[in-house]
Amino acid sequence: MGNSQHELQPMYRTMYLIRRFEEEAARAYSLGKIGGFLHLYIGQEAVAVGAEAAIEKTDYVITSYRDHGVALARGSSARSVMSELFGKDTGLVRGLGGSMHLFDAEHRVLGGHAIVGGQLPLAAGVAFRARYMQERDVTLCFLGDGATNIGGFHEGLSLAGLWKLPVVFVCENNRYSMGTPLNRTTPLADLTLKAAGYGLASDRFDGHDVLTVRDRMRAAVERARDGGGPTLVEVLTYRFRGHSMSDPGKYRTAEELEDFKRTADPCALARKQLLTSGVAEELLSALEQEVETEVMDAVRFAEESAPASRSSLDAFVYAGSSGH
Amino acid sequence: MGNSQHELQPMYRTMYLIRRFEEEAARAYSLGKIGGFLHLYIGQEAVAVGAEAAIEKTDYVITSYRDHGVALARGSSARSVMSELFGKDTGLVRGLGGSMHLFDAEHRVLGGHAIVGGQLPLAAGVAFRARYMQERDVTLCFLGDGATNIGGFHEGLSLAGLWKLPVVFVCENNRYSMGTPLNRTTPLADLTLKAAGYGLASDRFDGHDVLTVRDRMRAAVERARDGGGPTLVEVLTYRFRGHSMSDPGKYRTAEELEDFKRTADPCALARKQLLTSGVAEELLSALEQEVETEVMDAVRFAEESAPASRSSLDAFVYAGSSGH
Amino acid sequence: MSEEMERDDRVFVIGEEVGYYQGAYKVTQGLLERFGERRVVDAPIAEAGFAGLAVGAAMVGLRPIVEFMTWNFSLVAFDQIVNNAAKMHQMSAGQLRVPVVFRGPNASARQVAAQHSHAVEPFYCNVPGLRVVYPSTPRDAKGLLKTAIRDDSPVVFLEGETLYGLQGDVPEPEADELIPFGSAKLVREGHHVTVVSFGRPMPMLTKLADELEREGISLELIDARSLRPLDTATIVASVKKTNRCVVVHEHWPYGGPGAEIVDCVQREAFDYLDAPILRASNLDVPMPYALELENEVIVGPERVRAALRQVLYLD
Amino acid sequence: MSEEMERDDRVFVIGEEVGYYQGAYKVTQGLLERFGERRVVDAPIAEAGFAGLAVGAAMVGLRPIVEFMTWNFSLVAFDQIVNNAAKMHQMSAGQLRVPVVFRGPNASARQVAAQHSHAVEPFYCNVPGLRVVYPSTPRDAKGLLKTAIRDDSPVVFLEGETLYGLQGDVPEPEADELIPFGSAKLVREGHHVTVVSFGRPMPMLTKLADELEREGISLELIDARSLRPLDTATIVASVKKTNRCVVVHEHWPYGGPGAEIVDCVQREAFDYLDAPILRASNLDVPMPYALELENEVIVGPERVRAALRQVLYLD
Ligand SMILES: Cc1ncc(C[n+]2csc(CCOP(=O)(O)OP(=O)(O)O)c2C)c(N)n1
Ligand SMILES: Cc1ncc(C[n+]2csc(CCOP(=O)(O)OP(=O)(O)O)c2C)c(N)n1
Ligand SMILES: [Mg+2]
Ligand SMILES: [Mg+2]
Repeated sequence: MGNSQHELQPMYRTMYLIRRFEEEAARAYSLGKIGGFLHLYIGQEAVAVGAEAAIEKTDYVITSYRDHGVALARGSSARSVMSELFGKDTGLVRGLGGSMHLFDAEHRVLGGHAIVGGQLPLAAGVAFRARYMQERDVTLCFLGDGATNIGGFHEGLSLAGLWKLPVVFVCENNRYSMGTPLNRTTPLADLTLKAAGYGLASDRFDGHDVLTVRDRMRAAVERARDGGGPTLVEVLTYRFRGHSMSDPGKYRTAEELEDFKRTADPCALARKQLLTSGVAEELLSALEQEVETEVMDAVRFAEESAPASRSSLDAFVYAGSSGH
Repeated sequence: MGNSQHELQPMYRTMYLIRRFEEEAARAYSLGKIGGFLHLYIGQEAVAVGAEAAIEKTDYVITSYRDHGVALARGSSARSVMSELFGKDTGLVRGLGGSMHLFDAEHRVLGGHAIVGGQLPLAAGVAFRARYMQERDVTLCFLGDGATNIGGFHEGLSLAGLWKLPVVFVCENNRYSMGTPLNRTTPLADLTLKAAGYGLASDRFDGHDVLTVRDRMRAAVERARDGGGPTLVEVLTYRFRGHSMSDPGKYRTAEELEDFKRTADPCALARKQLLTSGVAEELLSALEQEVETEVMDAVRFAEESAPASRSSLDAFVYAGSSGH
Repeated sequence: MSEEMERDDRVFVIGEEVGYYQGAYKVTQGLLERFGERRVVDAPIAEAGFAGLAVGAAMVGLRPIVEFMTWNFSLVAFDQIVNNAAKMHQMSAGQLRVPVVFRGPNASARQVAAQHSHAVEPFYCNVPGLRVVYPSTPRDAKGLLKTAIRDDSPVVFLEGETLYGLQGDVPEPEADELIPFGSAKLVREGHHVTVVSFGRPMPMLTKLADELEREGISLELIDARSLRPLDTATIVASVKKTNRCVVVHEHWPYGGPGAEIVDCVQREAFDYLDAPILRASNLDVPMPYALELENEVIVGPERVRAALRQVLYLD
Repeated sequence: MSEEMERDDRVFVIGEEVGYYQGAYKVTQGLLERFGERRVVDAPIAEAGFAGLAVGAAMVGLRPIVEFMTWNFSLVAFDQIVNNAAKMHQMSAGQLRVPVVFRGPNASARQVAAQHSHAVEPFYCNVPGLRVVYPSTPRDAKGLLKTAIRDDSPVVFLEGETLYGLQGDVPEPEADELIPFGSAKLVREGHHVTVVSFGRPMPMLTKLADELEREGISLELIDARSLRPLDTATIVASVKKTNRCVVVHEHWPYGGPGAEIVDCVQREAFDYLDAPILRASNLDVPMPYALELENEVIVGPERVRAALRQVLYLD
């Protein structure tokens, strides 16, 4: 078994965890146990997991509302994420944030942001701190293809480029922003054409193969870490579900979707690679069974947890004073 | 006398009018007859005048707070502009707007906007209307080099590029945004590198020679008019005065300023060209005398005009209903 | 909307997913088929851009309707609305007009948490140059929307997301019923206390009024519906009759139309008041996700009852 | 500012022209020489960008002071302040803190017209998660700024541009005098009527109080100075004594802290009021450029006098 296969196995596990976690979340949503918006990451798992493999635990990650995959990849427990979706006191943010606002300071997950483009200036700020403190942490900032038209994108990239901040902007191009295909939101076929306008390096690649993602991300991350400035990375991916649970997805054809599922399912691809490289089917089944147990445990835990506490309502509006 | 010299003469007249108009405005400002901010265009005259020569009277122009030159180039009378600066009822906008908000619907001057970058989406909208009505009007939108980092720039260019709107964005790169030189606001040496990120055409040239400005602008304007989409034009220029009247200008050296005045004064350049091409000194003096009279008349008119009217305060808050 | 688009070719709709997707909340359903891409314009995610584009188009004669997918997203376009839409008419001394309608759902859509649950009326009501309306019934929505589209000033048109489901009597197209700005609606006569509200809490208050009726308390219920301008005459006349007033709103307590109504009532009906004017509102916290907590935050019948008991000195 | 920067290396200043230019209004004069480019950061014109950057930096432990060249330009950063700065602590259930001070001059700078003359307190006061202060003297400014910098929540710090010139007693660095949020200042005792104000109108009111004293009218003058939280106790106690109240403010009349103060006084001092509470404020129009018109719009002593005469029933 080759070295990269050795590394692929835990990555496959995490991707499969995200997949199964979200399938159960979707089920819970239809049962009314989860409310609000639920944006699934299914189909895009290789991006978060490959990116995670390219950074250190001490690096920072920040993303949009489509954040379950990122949190789980970072190491947030399935229990705490599921409980959050269920609006429980044991949730990552005590039921205050729900699906769109996952924060896990311990694992350096800095949200979960629901205003398109709003997280990009924040990411520049997190990276600014590393420079200010002369530390070597890198910040990964995920965004959607649809986020590239908004002011926050521009201003975040402008500042990061000007000050050469250690941040990597990872644009997950899943070809749609909600119901609108990319060719109706931009005249560009290649979003990295924007990078030169900010003095940023760029890279663009297919994001279905988790090892490719890891390797290409590594280059951008190391560039940032070594003071080479930020990179705009465009990862071509696809979401297998609707924009959110309330989206019937009529804007794309069944064939297109089936095609991607058949040829570009990151979980299936990784599994096949593992098998090809000699990992035993039994080993994978055992691992999948483990994930199954973890996810079902998370659902049970979430169900049985105490509801969000009334005291959380006022407790976090103001932080008080500790600046002295 | 060649054809282009024939055309140059009125352009020189307008540039000289702007120059003398603003010198008198500056004087009135120091006498306390003009208040608020006063951003002079001196040094940049060739841009507005050259651009004006490249468009039709029926085209639209919109700009920032540095708007005297644009309004005068379009044909707003020196009297009405000076009166506006004096805050008089005879001013272009009845003393409501002052220096930063010149509007002249008759001459299709659509402002005078004081929030950096705010006019770019407006310009896209004006151009949107031409497309909607299938008319051939082009919109010129002026902006500063400092405006290229703000969200309004990005969103205005994104929409214009996506819908191929008939607009030309004219970035007047005078090398400073207030007290900050360009190299401290962007890592780019060439701002047109941004154009490709929006699918826009671009052009970049020196803006001290008014005929160059006219010719290069013409290409962009005709492209817009013929459905070829918007262009980002960067015009290299220089302001001879402070950012506004309250700016001592300590951020640049006296040598730099003198250098530009000596080698790149658009009025002096045009005058020299006219003389070289055989226009008589007497003719130019006569023309300058005419301008002198026009400007002094404008000052007198402004001084003698009735102050802004109390009734203007409420008259223009709401427009009433005429949509049926 | 479609009646007005039929009537006037200068009217067009622009926003995210208003066309092919038929509107995130289906408000623009069918418009694309009827009016085509020219007049039903799907915009990229660039609210400041397309709000500003609409203002620009209006400056030269078009009459755009801007849909914000929700009003939350108007905050990135705040400058365009406050500085350009609201002021262009004044800055140009009347040379330009900005007949833009900004519309979309306002306030919590249920369990969408802190960044997606704004009630924005306190922001926009403060700004001269804007009109702000917030209808609570389909009939009012239609009549006020027609007025808004035909008005030459920018209008902030707030819709209650959870009110979209409401069925209601709507006038036929031929009726062409317009409801003027600045007219509140006396929803229900009563004599013990005046309750003034607008937008989303209205159905809850109607139900509560029924209940209280049975308990012997008679509410006079007023739907302000037009927040700027505010119909102070109708409100003050009612309070002069009942001598008591409670204002109910979903926006955060500090300031806003809630406080403005109180200010105006105490000023104009001072000698008639038998008790301080109270407000029942959402709690002063960012909106939480969990259902129980959200229910706690959003103003409900219990909080209104408590305020009513207090002004009626029943406690 | 420099005292706090000296004390805590995590504190830095960011904004347009704060460094080499020494601040558009010279508030940051000398800071660059003293603390260097690392801690005095000239930003490009990208308010949403650098406000958001400051929030991000604060989320991971820095303590930024963001200078808006004027508060007008905060409108393009509105979403970052309202949705990110104000809510991050709550959305993260207390895991993250956002100790950012947003500061800059507020309200008209004289003759800068409609887009440059906003009094923004009605916008920011509405938002839970933010603190809003608006000092009117150098001593208060210093004491409140220190509190703001040391506070772990985002603070909107409003400065009166025309107050920068004011000379005043300021405590020595060693004194390290902090003024807590939520404490109003009784500027002057009196017994006929309570006048509540904040920020820019304060010097005018002090002068007016002197004049009125000579005319036999005794004002009790309160500087609210902290708008969120508001020190209602001090205000209400005063009105209970004088039985009359006028609120003076430069923001537009609709809503805002002006209306909020009225609401609170009528609620808590209802039985003590001998007259309706009145407000004297700027007119409800976009700010005009011409000096005479601007003077008409901005609240001045005449408008305050008229309100006072009315609540004292002198007309
Ligand atoms: C400023 C803003 N405008 C609109 C929305 C509503 N909205 C949420 S997600 C979304 C589409 C985003 O598409 P993309 O950036 O491609 O990300 P994806 O959902 O595909 O991951 C829209 C329009 C929002 N959240 N914020
Ligand atoms: C959003 C915003 N931020 C800040 C300002 C203050 N300001 C006015 S002009 C200016 C500099 C603009 O520079 P540039 O775009 O290069 O134009 P120039 O003045 O050189 O013509 C600044 C910072 C503003 N008006 N609007
Ligand atoms: Mg997408
Ligand atoms: Mg410049």
